[in-house]
Amino acid sequence: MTPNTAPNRAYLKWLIAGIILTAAVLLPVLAKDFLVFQLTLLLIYAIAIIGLNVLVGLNGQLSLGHGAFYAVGAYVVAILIDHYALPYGWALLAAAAITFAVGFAFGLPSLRLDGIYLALATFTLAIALPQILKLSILSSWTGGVQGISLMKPAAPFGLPLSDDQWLYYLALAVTCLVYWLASNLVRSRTGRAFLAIKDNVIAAKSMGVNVALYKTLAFSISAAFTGTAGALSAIVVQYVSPDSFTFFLSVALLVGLVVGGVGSLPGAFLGAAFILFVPNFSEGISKGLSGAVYGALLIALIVLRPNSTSGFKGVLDKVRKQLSRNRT
Amino acid sequence: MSRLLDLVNLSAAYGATKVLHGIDLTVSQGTIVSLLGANGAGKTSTLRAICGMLTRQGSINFNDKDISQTRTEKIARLGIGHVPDGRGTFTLLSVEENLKVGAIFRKSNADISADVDRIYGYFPILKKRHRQQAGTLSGGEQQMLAVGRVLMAKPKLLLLDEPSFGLAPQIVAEIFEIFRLLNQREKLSILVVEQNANLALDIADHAYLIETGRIVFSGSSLMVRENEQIQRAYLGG
Amino acid sequence: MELIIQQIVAGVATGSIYSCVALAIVMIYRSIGHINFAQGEMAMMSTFVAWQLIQFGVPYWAAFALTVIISFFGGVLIQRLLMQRLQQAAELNQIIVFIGLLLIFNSVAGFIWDFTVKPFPSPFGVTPFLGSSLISSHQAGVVMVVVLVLLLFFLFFRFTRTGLAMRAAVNNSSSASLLGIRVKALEALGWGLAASVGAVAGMLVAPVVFLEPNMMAGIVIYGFAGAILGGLNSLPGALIGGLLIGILENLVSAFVPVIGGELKSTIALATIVMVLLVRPQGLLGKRISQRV
Amino acid sequence: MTTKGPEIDLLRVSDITVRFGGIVALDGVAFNVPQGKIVGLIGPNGAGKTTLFNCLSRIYQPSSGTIEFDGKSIMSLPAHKIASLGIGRTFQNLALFNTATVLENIRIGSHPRTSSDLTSDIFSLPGSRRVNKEATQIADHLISYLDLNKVAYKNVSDLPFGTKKRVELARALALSPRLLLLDEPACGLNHEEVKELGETICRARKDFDLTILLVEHHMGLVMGISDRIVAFNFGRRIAAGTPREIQSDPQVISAYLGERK
Amino acid sequence: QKKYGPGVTDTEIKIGTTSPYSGPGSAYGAIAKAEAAYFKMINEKGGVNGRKINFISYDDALSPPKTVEQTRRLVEQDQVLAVFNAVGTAANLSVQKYLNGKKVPQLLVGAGSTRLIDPVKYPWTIGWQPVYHSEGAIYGKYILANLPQARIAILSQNDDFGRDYVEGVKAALGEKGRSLIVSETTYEPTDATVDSQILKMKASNANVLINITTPKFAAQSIKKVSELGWKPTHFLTSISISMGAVMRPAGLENGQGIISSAYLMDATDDRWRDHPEMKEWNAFMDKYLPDANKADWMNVFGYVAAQALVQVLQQSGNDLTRENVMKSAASLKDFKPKLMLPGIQANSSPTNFFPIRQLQMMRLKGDKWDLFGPVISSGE
Ligand SMILES: Nc1ncnc2c1ncn2[C@@H]1O[C@H](COP(=O)(O)OP(=O)(O)OP(=O)(O)O)[C@@H](O)[C@H]1O
Ligand SMILES: Nc1ncnc2c1ncn2[C@@H]1O[C@H](COP(=O)(O)OP(=O)(O)OP(=O)(O)O)[C@@H](O)[C@H]1O
Ligand SMILES: CC(C)C[C@H](N)C(=O)O
Ligand SMILES: [Mg+2]
Ligand SMILES: [Mg+2]
Repeated sequence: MTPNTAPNRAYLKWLIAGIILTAAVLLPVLAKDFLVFQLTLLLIYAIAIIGLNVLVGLNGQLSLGHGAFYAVGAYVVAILIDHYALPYGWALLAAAAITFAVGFAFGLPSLRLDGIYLALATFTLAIALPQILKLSILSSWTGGVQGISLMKPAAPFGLPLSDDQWLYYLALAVTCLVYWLASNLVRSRTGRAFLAIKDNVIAAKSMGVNVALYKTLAFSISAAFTGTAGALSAIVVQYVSPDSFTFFLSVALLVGLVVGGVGSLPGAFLGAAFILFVPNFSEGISKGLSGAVYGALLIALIVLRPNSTSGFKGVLDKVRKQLSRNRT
Repeated sequence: MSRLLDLVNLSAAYGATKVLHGIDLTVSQGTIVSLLGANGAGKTSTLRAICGMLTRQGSINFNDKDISQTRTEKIARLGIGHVPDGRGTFTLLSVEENLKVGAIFRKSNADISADVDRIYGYFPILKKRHRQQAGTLSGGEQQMLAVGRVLMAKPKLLLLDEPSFGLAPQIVAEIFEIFRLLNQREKLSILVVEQNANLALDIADHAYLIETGRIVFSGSSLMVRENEQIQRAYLGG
Repeated sequence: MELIIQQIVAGVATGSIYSCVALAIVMIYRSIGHINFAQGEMAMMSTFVAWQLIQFGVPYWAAFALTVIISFFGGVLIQRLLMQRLQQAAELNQIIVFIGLLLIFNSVAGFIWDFTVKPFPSPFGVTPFLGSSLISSHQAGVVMVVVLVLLLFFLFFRFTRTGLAMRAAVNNSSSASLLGIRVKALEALGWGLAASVGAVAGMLVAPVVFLEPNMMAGIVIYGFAGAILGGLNSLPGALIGGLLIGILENLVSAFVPVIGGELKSTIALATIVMVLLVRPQGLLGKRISQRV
Repeated sequence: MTTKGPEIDLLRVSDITVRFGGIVALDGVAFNVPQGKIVGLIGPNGAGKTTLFNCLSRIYQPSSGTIEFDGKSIMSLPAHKIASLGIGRTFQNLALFNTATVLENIRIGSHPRTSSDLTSDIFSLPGSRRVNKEATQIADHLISYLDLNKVAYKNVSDLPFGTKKRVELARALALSPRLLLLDEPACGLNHEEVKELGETICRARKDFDLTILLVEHHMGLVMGISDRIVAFNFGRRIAAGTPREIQSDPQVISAYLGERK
Repeated sequence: QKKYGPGVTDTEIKIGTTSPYSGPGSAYGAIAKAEAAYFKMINEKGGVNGRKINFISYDDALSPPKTVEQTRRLVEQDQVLAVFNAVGTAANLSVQKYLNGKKVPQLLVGAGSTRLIDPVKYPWTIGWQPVYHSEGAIYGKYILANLPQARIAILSQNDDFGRDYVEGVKAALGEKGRSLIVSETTYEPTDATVDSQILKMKASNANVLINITTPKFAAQSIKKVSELGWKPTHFLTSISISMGAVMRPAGLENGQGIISSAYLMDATDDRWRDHPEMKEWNAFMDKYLPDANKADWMNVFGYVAAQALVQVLQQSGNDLTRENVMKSAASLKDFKPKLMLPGIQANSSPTNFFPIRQLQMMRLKGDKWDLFGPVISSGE
């Protein structure tokens, strides 16, 4: 993606952002708790997808295993709260830090792999994690196959909010933070290095980009964002178990990414909405064939796209092209 | 002389962006025609349009057969060979396999291996590298391979998009000599796009000048050489 | 010691199944340049077709042949209706489409034939092979078939012009069509062939694991791993890769203390990744060197 | 030590050998590039010119030999350190960042010249903003310097070949190199464009006080602007000297230029 | 004296469930479908005390986060009176705190994990099927009593369901009995085969195999065991005893002598073909689930569970508050739904939230399960 386009688009951007944000803030007041809860999940998925986007969209590395980072984040929070009664605020921070480290540790070996080979490595991670979580020798921590259930935190300093509303605002705050960080990244020197690596590794090297360093960084940041999402999910869903983080979660995140548009930050919300609501929708159409309906919708969405860049990205690119035409 | 290739009011576009606006161009049987023009004028696009690689309007006659609706692979099999801009190497195949792909629709294996040797005769370095993964060849070597590959198909009409691209002076001279001989001996007709206009005009009977998708001048090579505007722009007269 | 031998033999037996799938995967990779994540479910679907035919009273071999043919056209159909439109779509989009196909096949199969396991006959029977009860005549037969199929495709790609054309088309479609190669037709052919190999794989797998819509889920993972371990562009690699994984997995579960049983697939896959770190192109894969 | 003057060699290449399997792409070549000069590097196709460039940018590891830049060996450096030494290059078959605009490509070029850490970038601290501004200034300057204003916001993939080459040049200049490696910059350009290119190169040498190593098959250009010329054949150095000397060198003529010129 | 909780009117009672209609657990989706069909039948017969059961089920793909979302949809959006017989232990655990917090009955859960049930801590969660733990115990006791020379190998699925069985077996074996276990292995539901596990167990030359697997792997292992020519005393769990879905696919000849236990009649066992309740069930299937596969034991599982719910609602009369429904669920007296084995009854009380505690042991003989011994009730 090209962050610096015609400057005259900047204020427009802010305007739209402002409107959306106020809407987001007012929503819980009007909506029922259940909807609020669903929207909270939407925000959480959006964060996870933004995380995946940092790796795939900005840096061009493929991951079929991001569900694993999501799971690590969730379990870190669950264990810290359940075993050490840590306040969930701190638990969240810890989760972010730990998943960052995990991402780094995993990013290092991945340096030698790319394309389908990296896909297999990350895929392995997705398969492995639930099994590790089940390990009987760890079950005193992880709760083994039973998982861990948590209590919902109530709104602090006697704020007049229901638990769901409070968690929504918490998630919203984190979302805004992550979104802000991600967009800073995109238009920073680091972001440019990511892009260079994505487009042409050899050229990137010759332009002085430390490929190893930036690839690993991309992995760490990506993992940290996705891990934070997982951490939030543990608090909101109040339950973690190996079954919660199967390979299908990783697939869902990837689907969300592509549907929303690879490389597009706003697209993350579209993608999140898709993976959250479309399954319910297709179930409504047919219980027996819900999977088929979902798959068909997915394919239709991709096929009916005129150009290869999907989701919001397609639209944004067009806008961008227009604007750049106007100036020439 | 009969007209082998005849473009009448040919327009073409990449998706939405139109780049050719009504080209008229003729290659007579057994002649060499050169297409001159500045960077971005539409030379490559013209050759691509002939081969159906972009959306076309107007008529394209090859051997008195309209091919303006025909698909690329069909056109190729009618006998139009195309040395594409950017060489089009099969990077994962070996050098020799690249040549064999060129001859994929020819019957006799004997003839094919004979022609492979012929190409190696033209470009000894390719023989040295015959088992190498073609993607690792040097730029010039890949250009030689592109020319060799298309010759393997034994086309009636040869479309050359900057055949001298990245070639050493000596080789450049050699391949143009080869084209001249093929044209004389085997009556191979050629439409050549070449930045080094001098070279092109040396072997061409006829030349066209294209600017932003339109033919702005055409005539015999001699006439073109006389035109001082062209001299300044393309021949450094 | 004796157990080691046993586990290795058993590993070969299971591995032969992985090889089957791996072969189908390599096949499609060779002909469209992508890994088809729906391969397993396609194979499962084909196997159900065969099962249905047998239920209708068609004799085994007839059903086998029919299924291979039907699957071929099924594959062609997918290319014609779907993949053709996605030729220049981004790789990720293609992956997503494959996932979509996977979901569709799985849920349709469940809808039509439900999720109870169904026995599927083996053409080779299940008598002990060479007196060893460790590997049944069926599994021996599987290895044989895999080797046979492998040989056929090896010859096809090496020595037929179509094979060469296919490799060219995958490598550089535009310049292939400039030489008169029908790229789309070849891609359709590739899908057809891959679907057929998949069908064979499915029909050989089913007697061991029983037929049901999720039959392939567990196997296809190792199929992919096997294909990649062997080297995606190498057909013999698929065989070796598949077998190695089968053996590896068994040895791990049998001999790694404590966690061996619970983590056998994890350890197996992790080992493969280690191998790839040392040899990124896979065991028999040809090194593709980039240059500028 | 960037004191001007022909006597200092900015680049010293001594008996570099590169093998690919059986092929010997470079066979003990040696030559020097004096500070501030333009040295032309010519030779038949497959002589090893680009391979040498790839050794200089540490993409290929020679099996023997040493390369010294500014008196220090670069043989132990990773590829990405080369740019920060001040060695910039263009590629024979274009290696642009195709999903990005012209401006963005050039800003990336300034990477080694600027520095920023993850925290300041991700939190968009003043440091990061300063770096962005700096990168943009550099890019804007080069865009007008190489007359790319019209296409600044275009995606590089939509540009005609000649323009792409100019973008690559701009990107290489963005890291303010002391040594510039140009691999067939004139290839694909017509007569007039080659003339302009020649002028641009000479102008750039003055304005950015560059030393230039130029690989080119366009004799008009090499002979026109090079101070010295080195000729390769089959990975060996067959001649070195002034353009005049080279043009009349029998070996060069038979191996490269050809009789009828 | 009519008292209604949420989702209840004079004409209908809203009941909800979550069920894996998609994803890897799809096999269990059949349970809710059978239940829906049963309620349809009840409604056509006039419903429960004149009120029709409005049965709402949502897909949770057996994924806890989805279960939470869908359960909240049921409770907060659809305002169901109670959640009923959701399948899977993890699924039920994931919503247990929520439902108990909101005082919504979590009726007759569709999983046999002991951890789910605790009348004191979770007064709104009551079980149904025999817990895996006590079934395991039954086999343990049987071995102690009848197979003194046993060298036991245990194969179990690596999830709650497997773990519970194993713990049950061990509990029954006790300290000394535990030393009889010579080999213990697990498999993942995602594994391709269990061949290597079985080899390993055979190599431990065990003479008793306790086979704690779901139907597919049960069929696989029965076949493999006989292929290997291994002849242990073979125990199988009650969720994998279907003639049609396990034994016949595995090959009856391979399964001879296998010991298991049951609390339901097997629709695919000829023994019951002419039993009036089975005839009734067949008629029901033909009318309300014509496309379903009668060999699928889930259809019986759902049919029986559905009867239990109807019983609970009937007992509640016109006081259909959540409290009272919970109370009647906790006061089943010798309730014998159709297709439950003769002699087995469901009983519950404020202190006993395990309604079915009895099992009938049986042995495969020819093409029938031979019931033997008395109906065993577990101590819990
Ligand atoms: N793939 C493409 N998509 C859109 N526009 C294109 C594409 N390729 C070329 N163009 C445009 O079409 C016009 C003609 O391009 P073309 O390549 O035919 O010129 P040319 O004469 O071959 O120039 P060159 O000397 O660079 O080869 C140019 O303006 C170019 O920008
Ligand atoms: N990665 C590689 N693997 C195998 N051979 C290679 C590789 N890279 C280069 N070669 C061979 O080494 C020789 C030198 O290649 P190089 O690209 O340096 O030639 P060059 O002088 O740049 O030629 P040109 O003028 O055509 O660009 C060529 O014959 C090429 O085939
Ligand atoms: C009876 C079945 C629903 C058991 C299921 N395997 C469970 O998770 O408990
Ligand atoms: Mg061109
Ligand atoms: Mg070169």
